[in-house]
Amino acid sequence: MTTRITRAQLAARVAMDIPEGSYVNLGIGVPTLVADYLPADQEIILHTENGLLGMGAAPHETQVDPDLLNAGKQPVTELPGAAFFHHADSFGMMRGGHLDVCVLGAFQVSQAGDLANWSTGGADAIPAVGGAMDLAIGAKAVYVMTDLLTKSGESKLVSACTYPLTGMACVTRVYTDHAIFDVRPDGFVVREAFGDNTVALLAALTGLELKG
Amino acid sequence: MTTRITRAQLAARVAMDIPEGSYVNLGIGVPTLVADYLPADQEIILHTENGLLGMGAAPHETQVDPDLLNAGKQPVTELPGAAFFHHADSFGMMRGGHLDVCVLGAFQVSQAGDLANWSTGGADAIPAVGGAMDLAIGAKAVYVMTDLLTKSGESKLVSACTYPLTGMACVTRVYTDHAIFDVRPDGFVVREAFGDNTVALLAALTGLELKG
Amino acid sequence: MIDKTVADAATAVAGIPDGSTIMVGGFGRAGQPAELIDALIEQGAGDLTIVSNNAGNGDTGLAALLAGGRVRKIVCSFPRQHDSWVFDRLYRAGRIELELVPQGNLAERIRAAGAGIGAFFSPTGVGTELSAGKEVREIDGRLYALEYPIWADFALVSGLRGDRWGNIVYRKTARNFGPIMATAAQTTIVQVDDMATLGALDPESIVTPGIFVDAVVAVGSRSWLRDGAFVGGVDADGMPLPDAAATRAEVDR
Amino acid sequence: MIDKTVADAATAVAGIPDGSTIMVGGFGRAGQPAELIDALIEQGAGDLTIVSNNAGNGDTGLAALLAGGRVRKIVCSFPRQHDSWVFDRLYRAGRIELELVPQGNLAERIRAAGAGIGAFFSPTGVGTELSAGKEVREIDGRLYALEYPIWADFALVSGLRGDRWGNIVYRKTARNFGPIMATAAQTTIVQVDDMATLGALDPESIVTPGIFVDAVVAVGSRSWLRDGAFVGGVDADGMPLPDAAATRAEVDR
Repeated sequence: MTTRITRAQLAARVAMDIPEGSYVNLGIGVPTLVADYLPADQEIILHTENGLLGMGAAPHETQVDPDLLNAGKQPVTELPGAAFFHHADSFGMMRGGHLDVCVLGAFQVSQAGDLANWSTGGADAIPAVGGAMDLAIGAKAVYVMTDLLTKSGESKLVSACTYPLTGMACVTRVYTDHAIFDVRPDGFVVREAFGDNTVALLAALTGLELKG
Repeated sequence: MTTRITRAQLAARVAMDIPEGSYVNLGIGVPTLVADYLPADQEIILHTENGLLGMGAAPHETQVDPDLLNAGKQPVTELPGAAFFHHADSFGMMRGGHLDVCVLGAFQVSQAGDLANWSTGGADAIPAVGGAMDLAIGAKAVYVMTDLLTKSGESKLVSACTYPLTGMACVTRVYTDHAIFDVRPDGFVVREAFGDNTVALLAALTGLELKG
Repeated sequence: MIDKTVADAATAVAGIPDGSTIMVGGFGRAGQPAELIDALIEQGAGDLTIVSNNAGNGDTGLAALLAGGRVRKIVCSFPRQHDSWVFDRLYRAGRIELELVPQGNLAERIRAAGAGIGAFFSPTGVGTELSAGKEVREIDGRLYALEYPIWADFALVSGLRGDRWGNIVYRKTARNFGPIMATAAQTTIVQVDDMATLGALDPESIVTPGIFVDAVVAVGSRSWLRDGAFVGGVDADGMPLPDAAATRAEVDR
Repeated sequence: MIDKTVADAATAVAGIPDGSTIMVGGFGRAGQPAELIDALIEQGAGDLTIVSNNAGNGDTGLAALLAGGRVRKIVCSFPRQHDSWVFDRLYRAGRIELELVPQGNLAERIRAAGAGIGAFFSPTGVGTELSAGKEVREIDGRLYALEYPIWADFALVSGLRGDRWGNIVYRKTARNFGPIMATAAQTTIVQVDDMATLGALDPESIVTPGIFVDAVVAVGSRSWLRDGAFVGGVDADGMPLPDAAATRAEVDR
């Protein structure tokens, strides 16, 4: 019987690994859930690439400020100590490696740490990359947060990505509903298997050789 | 008899060619004199590369602010409408061609518009370039302001610079005590000869073929 | 006297010819120069190349310009949004050209144009299809692709407040692409809520010095501000809440 | 709680080892982190590489560090000044290495380090001896030379005011190299006149966001300010005027 933790549990688990004082960018979508589990008594500074450090929670619906959005274009607030800056400065901050942690979603992560998360390569799809490629290379630690398997049961951890790449050799760690994997020079290492999950089980699910 | 105008007259003559609304950088030394002749009833905005647009005159000696200096490290003031910025932004402003006019001194200017003004190449000299090379390429029009001849009577307008270069093909116009010269693709053109000076006289003084 | 003030948005955009490359500030709707875009729609110039982070939302602003068939090509990072149906339709029909640029490369390429940088090596996008054909170089053990500046004929930018010298301050994340686009265009036109007296903007806090600005147009306060203070009562698109007053009263209790 | 405040300058620079590369802000004396430099002199680290626009003035600050034989190499644009006798003597004696960099290239190379740019093509210095040996390329009809980032282990910067998150604002042209150096060093130490409560600095006007800052030290008000307001009474080096009060009284009359 495999153990799968919920998305909320996964967000909480990621949050546990973010120490106080970290500068963190949470990618659009599932990674934004992590914000809800950052301990309220600790100061962790959130960056949004559209020009804000010190982002706070969503405002009350009557207090929505159209000039104060996150990267997903959702209304947010600013904390005391926040700072605004323009796009070149904001992406310089990322590209220059000043963020401690970036949490991203993924379609696939390869053993080499390659990330595919921006395009399924579908012929009819409207292409859009946004800040994905900058985020992928834009933090000291790049954490991916994802289900281990797709809805049709295929592993998102792969020997080589088949989807178009977002970044090469950029992922540090993968948080999945089954286990946490570190990306090491020699491939994936199971850092923490949830519940009764074993390295053997995870190897079977992913079809990869995994170190324990 | 050759006509030579004074340094003050030369500064005034340069100032005449700077239209209202111009953004101007006046190099260290003689070019700073130009500021005294800019018409008081016109708005011409002075840039100093250490991070200020809208520089004003020197303060009274009791009102010297050590945080408010020009590129020559002399105390200045700020005008209403001034803006401060950091060095990368300031030199981006220059390099990006946003200044209308830059006025510089020179050891030599060549027919090709090459400028030499930062080093005499002396073996014992302490080298120092500052913003000279950035200024040389950093304005829509680069005006040189200088005596035509050195103290020993050699022409500062030359066929090719013998002193170390500051910038290649960067000078637009040369204001000298004898005449004003434009730098054109085919060499120096006498734009305005002062007093009784003739193109022939200037050609004799410089040893160059000059167009009238 | 220098006075870059222009009477209205129509006057400000009057000189934009067919075939222009135009940078349009904004990240989604935040910082989008809505009044200038509306004036451009009215003005009629076509065959445009637009440089903007997104490709329009809903049926207004940039989306309306696109819908009018006025845009030949768009250079952006994220055209696809929940409400980008106008772009989506044109793109699928092959009626608009797209140059997709990672957002940070877009920002840095615009900055490079403004700062006189000939080209730069960026680590973003290396090994991806968006770097295909670009010169790749290893520097200090890391791979970089060579990226070139992006210039424009015009930039349309939205600021909070300006003065007659063209100095501009912005508001919160509506700052986004405005300050760099202002540096990268031949002609920069900025709409602001209102004009300040020269000297009234703090020289330490001016984000865009006037040297980058050619024209400033006051278009009136955004609806979520009153006397410069935030009063809320709108959604993220700036649309009035259905019953903002009632809801707010409830919150107050 | 994040608190980057450090008790004093000595504590702030305590961890700087021999052989470090240190960026030092300032343009002449404006924005020179005088108290941090004094603490570094006291601290004793040697074999240093200094990156700074100038190479010291008079016999204090950077000049005193040089005079103490603590600096192996200096990367700067303008070592020669009317009062740079310490550097001049060391340089003539062959006791200090000099990398001379045009000021704008110095600034842009520092920015490039902070912004993750691998290298960039600059038009400045092309065809001069300061570009000798550099890769030159023609782009769009103009010549550019390839310039690489400049990093440092430490940056010593002078700001006006900071908060415990490390957000910094500057004062007038003392801003100069501070904001870019703060981005380009492994460890950035900022001295400020005084600390503000978190949230008291205007988020629109913060020049250096705290992400770039590791330590902030309050060193007390510069002598030409009182309660944050300019009161004058010093020369351009910050030295008290011989008879400032008397002169000022005279002016008042």
